[in-house]
Amino acid sequence: MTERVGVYVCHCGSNIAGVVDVVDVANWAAEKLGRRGVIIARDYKFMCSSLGQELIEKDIKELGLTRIVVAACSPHLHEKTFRIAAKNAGLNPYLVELASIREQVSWVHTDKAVATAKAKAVVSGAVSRVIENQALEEIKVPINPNTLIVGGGIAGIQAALEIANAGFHVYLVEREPSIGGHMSQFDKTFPTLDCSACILTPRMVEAGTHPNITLLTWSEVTKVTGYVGNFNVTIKKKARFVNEELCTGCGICQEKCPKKVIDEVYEAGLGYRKAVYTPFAQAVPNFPVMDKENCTYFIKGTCKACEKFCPTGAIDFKQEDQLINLDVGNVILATGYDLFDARRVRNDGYGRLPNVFTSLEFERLSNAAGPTNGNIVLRDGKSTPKSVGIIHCVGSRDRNFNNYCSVICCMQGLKFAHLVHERTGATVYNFYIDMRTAYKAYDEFYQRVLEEGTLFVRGKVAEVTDAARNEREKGKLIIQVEDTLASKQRRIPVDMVILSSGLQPRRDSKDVGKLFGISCSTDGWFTEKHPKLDPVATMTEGIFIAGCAQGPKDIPSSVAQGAAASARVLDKILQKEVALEPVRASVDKATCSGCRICNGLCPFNAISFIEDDQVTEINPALCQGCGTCVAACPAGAISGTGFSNEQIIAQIDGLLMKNLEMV
Amino acid sequence: MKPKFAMYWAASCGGCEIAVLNTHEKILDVDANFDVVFWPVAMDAKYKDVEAMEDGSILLTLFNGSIRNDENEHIAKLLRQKSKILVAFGSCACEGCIPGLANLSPVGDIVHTAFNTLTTDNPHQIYPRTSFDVPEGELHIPKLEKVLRPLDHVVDVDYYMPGCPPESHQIAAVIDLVIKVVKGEAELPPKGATIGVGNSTVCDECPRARNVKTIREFKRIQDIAPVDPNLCLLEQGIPCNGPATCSGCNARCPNAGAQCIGCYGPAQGVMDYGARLITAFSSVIDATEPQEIERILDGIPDPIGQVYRFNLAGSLLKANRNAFKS
Amino acid sequence: MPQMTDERVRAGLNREEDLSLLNEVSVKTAGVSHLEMCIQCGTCGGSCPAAMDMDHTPRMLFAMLRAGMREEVLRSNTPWICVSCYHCVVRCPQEVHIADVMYTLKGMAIKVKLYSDSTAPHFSQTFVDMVETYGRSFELGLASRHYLKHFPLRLPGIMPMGFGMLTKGRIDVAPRRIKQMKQLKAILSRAKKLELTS
Amino acid sequence: MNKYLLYPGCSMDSSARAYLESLNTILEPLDLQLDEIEDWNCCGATEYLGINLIPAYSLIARNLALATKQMDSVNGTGGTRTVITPCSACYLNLAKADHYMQERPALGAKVNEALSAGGLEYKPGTLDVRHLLDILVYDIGLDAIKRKVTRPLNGLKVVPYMGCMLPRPDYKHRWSDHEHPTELDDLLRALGADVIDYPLTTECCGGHMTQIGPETAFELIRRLIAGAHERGAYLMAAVCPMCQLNIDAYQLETNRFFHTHYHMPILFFTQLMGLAFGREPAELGIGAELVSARNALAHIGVEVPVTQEPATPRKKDEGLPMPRRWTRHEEKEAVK
Amino acid sequence: MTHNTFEPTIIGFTCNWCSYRAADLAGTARMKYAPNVRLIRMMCSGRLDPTFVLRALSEGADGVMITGCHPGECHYIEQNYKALRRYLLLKRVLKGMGIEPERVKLVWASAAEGAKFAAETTAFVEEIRKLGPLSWGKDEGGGMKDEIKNGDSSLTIHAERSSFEKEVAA
Repeated sequence: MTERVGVYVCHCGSNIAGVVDVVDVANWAAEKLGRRGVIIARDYKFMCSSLGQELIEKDIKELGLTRIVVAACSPHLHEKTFRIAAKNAGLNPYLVELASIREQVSWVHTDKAVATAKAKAVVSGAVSRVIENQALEEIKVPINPNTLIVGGGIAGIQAALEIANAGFHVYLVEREPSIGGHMSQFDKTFPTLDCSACILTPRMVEAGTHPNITLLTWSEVTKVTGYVGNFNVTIKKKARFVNEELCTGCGICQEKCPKKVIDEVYEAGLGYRKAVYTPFAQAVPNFPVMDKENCTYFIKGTCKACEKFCPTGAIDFKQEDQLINLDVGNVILATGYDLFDARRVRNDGYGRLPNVFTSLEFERLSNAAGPTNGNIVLRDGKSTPKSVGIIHCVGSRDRNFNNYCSVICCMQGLKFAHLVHERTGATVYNFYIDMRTAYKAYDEFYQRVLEEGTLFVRGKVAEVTDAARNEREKGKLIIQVEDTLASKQRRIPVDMVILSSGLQPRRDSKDVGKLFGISCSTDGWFTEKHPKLDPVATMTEGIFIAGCAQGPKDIPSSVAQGAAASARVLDKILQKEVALEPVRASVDKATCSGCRICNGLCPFNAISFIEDDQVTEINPALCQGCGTCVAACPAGAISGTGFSNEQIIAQIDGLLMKNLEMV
Repeated sequence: MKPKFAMYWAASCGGCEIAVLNTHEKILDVDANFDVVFWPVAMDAKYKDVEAMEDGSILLTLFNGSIRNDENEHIAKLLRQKSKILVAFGSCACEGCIPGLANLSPVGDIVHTAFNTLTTDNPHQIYPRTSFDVPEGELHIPKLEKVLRPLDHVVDVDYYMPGCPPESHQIAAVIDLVIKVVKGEAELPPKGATIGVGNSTVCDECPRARNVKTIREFKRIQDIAPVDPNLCLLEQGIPCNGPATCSGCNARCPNAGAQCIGCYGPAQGVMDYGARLITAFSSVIDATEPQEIERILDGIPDPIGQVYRFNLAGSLLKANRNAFKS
Repeated sequence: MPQMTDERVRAGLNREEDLSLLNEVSVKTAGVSHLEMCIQCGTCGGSCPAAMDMDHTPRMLFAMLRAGMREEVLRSNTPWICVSCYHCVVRCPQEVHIADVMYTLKGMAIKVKLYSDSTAPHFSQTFVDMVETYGRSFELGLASRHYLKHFPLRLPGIMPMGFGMLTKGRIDVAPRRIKQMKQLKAILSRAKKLELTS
Repeated sequence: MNKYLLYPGCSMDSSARAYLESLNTILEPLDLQLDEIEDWNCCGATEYLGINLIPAYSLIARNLALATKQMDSVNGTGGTRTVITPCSACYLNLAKADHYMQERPALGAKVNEALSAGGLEYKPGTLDVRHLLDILVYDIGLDAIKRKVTRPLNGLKVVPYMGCMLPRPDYKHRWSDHEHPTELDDLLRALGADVIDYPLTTECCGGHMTQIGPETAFELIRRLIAGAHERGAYLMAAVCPMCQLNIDAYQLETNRFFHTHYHMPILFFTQLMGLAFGREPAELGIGAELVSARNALAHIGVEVPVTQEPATPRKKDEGLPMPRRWTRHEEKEAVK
Repeated sequence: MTHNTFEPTIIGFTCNWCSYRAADLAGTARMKYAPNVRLIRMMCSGRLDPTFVLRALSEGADGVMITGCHPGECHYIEQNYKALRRYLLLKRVLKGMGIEPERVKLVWASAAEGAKFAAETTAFVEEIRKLGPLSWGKDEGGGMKDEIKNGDSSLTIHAERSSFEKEVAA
């Protein structure tokens, strides 16, 4: 049967028509591609508009079109739109092809003749290909209503509570001994100066006691298989050496433990903890964990003070790591951020000059529950600074480190200025490149800090040094900077420097992304499906992201994203089943020789070998449609729907305008 | 009147002709059922006799050999005109076969090699000419073309029967089929089909055990001792062409302890034989680092000869570019 | 990129209201200058050990470049004060090749003779003359020519130093020459021609 | 035998003769062979670049082109593919020409066109330009150097002075840091010296400003000398002829300018190596410095065992812990 | 631009998850690159059958660009390695066919690397331009059945001059 092809060339306003002569492309397609089956070619201002779609539907019905080519934007944007239009008109949606002449032509080229010629080639390729398309049906699979949330910071907690409250079960996995994340380390939150613990702790307790939430702290996901609706995850629950059934969280073990270690995580290296510890008083769950590396018993074989004093016999030195296997339908990754390591900015002196602190150190310093009980003091542990410099953009907006703006540092710097001022009365300088306080009530806070008398110097700090040039500088930290508003280099001696360090992706974000099959931006943040319209979904169906794992953000945004991700998950759960793209490989058993070349190629275990028949088989539910086996089969016995050999060869020929009837 | 039969030998070794004779008593069926009108190796006939025949008067022509010179081309066109069913018979006619490897060199180089290398005693540097005057008149020998072509590059072909040569039992089966068709007892396969073959690849008929393959090294068969007689040769690191080669030969070579070299050509529907082998061999390599992959690939010292031994002229790229440009 | 004609480039005095000055400097700078990427953060001005003697900080100079203030930029002493310590270069968050831009500006200023103090340009030129004559630098010749011209009053002050250097054998009294001076001259003369056509 | 090509630079024959003499004494003990590039010319210092672009780079590239002729064709990697320079300014110029000829192929093409007038050619990336200190620390190794020490410099309080053009811009990431590199510290420590933490180690010596803007230069020199003096140094160790010259020869003028009385000798690090290897001062060009190192060196040989004090003395338990020191591995990871 | 300037035609195979999105990103960011590459979307670089490359080269393409996710970042975990292996063997075969192996290039580009995609495309076009057309020569002798296509002259693409070229000319 000869196919009847309709070609629709979109102007996209001037987005395409400004560079490509769309009328010429449509006329050309009608004239030159006629013998390939094009019976109608039209151009239209906005094909994706309802009028544009109706145009196609009408032609399908009235002209009996059997194939549709829409030359417009990227298929990632509107393929679905036109497939639905075709479906509405009674045509199988997979008989539609998009020719991308916007992202790949009009937006990237400037010469009109060149762009028009390329658009014709792209249309020619799509027409050739669409003729080889086959009618396909979506594959429907049921959705497991359980959800896995990775990361128990504020974003993960929020998402977990939303889903649990809606009546579905959540597994909340956290790497550290307690949920709470970075927010639990903070003293005050900007711009309202709420006490961080006061607003966070109730949420943590709610998550810890919710009947629909299973907390898996001190645990990590190690393996993920399956696909949307049907993931199978393996979780490593690290040995706590504390029996959770017996432990009452009384804290005697910590008290009696003789081994003191610097707490690099919760106290940001500024305070101490024991070898057996709960990271902080309000930890959820409140069971301690034992740090095997530092525990005297594990090192020397004696001690066991904790065991001796534990009133319930909960200490269990024989505990081992446990692997837990779970079936879940959807996943939310809320794995958060790492603080930029300020030691990398050598000129700021962190790690070399004692009285240079990072933002997280300062949070602990100013926290009433912190190592100094909230006293803002120098590294000697007692002197109160008389002057403090707060440096913005440390490690951010800098091609030597991280290119991006870390979003929170300006507000954080202002918060620090306020706290220092309030608690010590010291003179405070803020060194900034640009003040970015664009959010509700943020600029008002800036005004307030100005009012308090904080000094602002516009200039990126060149260097913090202890090399004094004169008496005034002796014994101080000197901040050398160009005051760009005064156009003068200044050297400002202070007692304490606080670095408003930027945020960066978790060190293992690429590995985690790989584990869950999602990609990271070049910076390392998880990539969302669409930066504006789909910020919590990912390219992988059923995997969602929330909080700083997606990019730097403050607490309100993290909470909003956690809630948004949970809404997307609930939407999936309530649909009960999900339609999968019918892009699948299958084996023609008659022509399969059983050579087993393809057998080792599938990472999803969709390929199996039937010994009895000596042929290979592909499980369509496990197949992800990558097509590697199709390309590999030496007998040509494997075919792939949606991206068949015939389709691709036809597209190659079409793009090269092979066999084009020349007049 | 019996239907007419013809067979022709163009650029090829002649093995195909022997293979037909090798069908033993089946050859008598040919004689019984057909009137052999043109078969230079078996009987005397002149081109002008064929030229005089009515168009389409020969029912079946088995054309073996590829098109190397203008004479081959002339006869191919002539036989096409006179035949109802034209079969590309044997690997040369189907896809160029071993003579097709000459497409790796410009024709001048080939002639030079033939007439002026160590193995040739040609003290007077005599090279053939396409025409030569003798007292009796002007003599002609055929002119070599730039590249060798399979039959279907020159004329329309009805069926393909691969093999170097086609297996006798397959020839017999085809003869039986045609006889049945003549008698109205069977129908011809669709035009363009490959006949006298199985519907899968050599592995299908190979008795050796097969597993999931991971190759860390390719080796020539003579460099492996001992070769496991019961295990897939490819799994032993021997680049065996079986996985990509059309079945029909009963896995003759692997059965005899040698790797398949691919004379039966690609499986049906495959566009390029070499591409199938490229993808087959590279798919089972167990390495991810480019240097390591390259090291393993070094074990296939002659990639072209390995993947296109029988198919170069019929491949998508058809020849070395320098041969075309010459 | 706006087209620059040779005449306009050589005249060097045109005030451009667009980015042509910035672009010109970029094109004449050895590597990829990234000058257009400057965010005016002041890291360079803050880092500079000699900023106190500059009439514009490097940051300010780049703002002026962007504003097309050709004459003011070329007249600025900033490039001449630059000590090439590269502190600003490694710290610049936008990877602007500041030190190389300074070399470019010096070259441009010399071509149109726009500088307020001739000491530095003359020193450079004297040095280059020595190298072009001998293939090696010649400190005594350089210093004596330079000091006589620009710092005659400093001479008594540095005499003890010069004497010390001489007696301790740290100054050659005669220049050293390379063997293939002819070859070097050919290279430099070709290079100078290429410089003009670029 | 570690074989390298040597680009000495003009100063090594004149004002920094002591550098060359002392360098020559350490070659044999360290099994080093340096082949001088034949007929090398001046690199143009910081002057030529400020006048003409193409001629300046052609001037530099002539040296690179000459050096390729002396490359060992058999040993194509490392070894004689490496040009070493003892002068930081020469090092930067040579490295820079190689770098920019690659980064900007148009520049590379023009430079080669100029070179062709002299029958020469340089393919960027052919050579590896490195500084002497880099070779000693990373190729020869501190352990090998330590083994050759016969007269440890115990008690010699020295500030390591790297200067600016060596650690910056550091096109090939050779140094541990742009701001506070430790290579020179480590090397001097290997000689047994009492190395003082010197935050000014990569500050500028004033460069050519001593010639064209002396007041600017005097201030830079003052900062360095004052910094060394305040930290109790007996002398400074230099890795560059220009640094040594500015701090040594212009110290008197600087003192006069600021009405100060500093006496801060500065020696080349190779001179200190020679001493530690047991050579006599006279062989090492010691005495050629204008600010005499005699008193400073009097400390050597006097047996005064030195115990190192912690960098930041703190009372236990009272203060807050400092950030954990990076391990080498962590540091590398972080920079990656 | 003179009319006899050779403008290569290049077929690009892109992965749905990374390089095709990189191309989209280049578009969204309005980055300009050489217009000579025409893209085909596949689900994965692992889908790349060497036949596709041979087909493109035999049907008139002067070069083929294969793009996929960076090693270790494949959406399908590890299939890009398979593309890498095929590519390396394919290049060896092409070399034997008298075709410069540089006419086929494998580029890793993540979805975030629009700029890299644009730059690599332009660079590849320049490389192919230097190599000249993949001419099989006119086959006067007997002619091949499939006439080698020489391009529709009305569709000859005039590339914009790359910025690099401008720089050299400057």
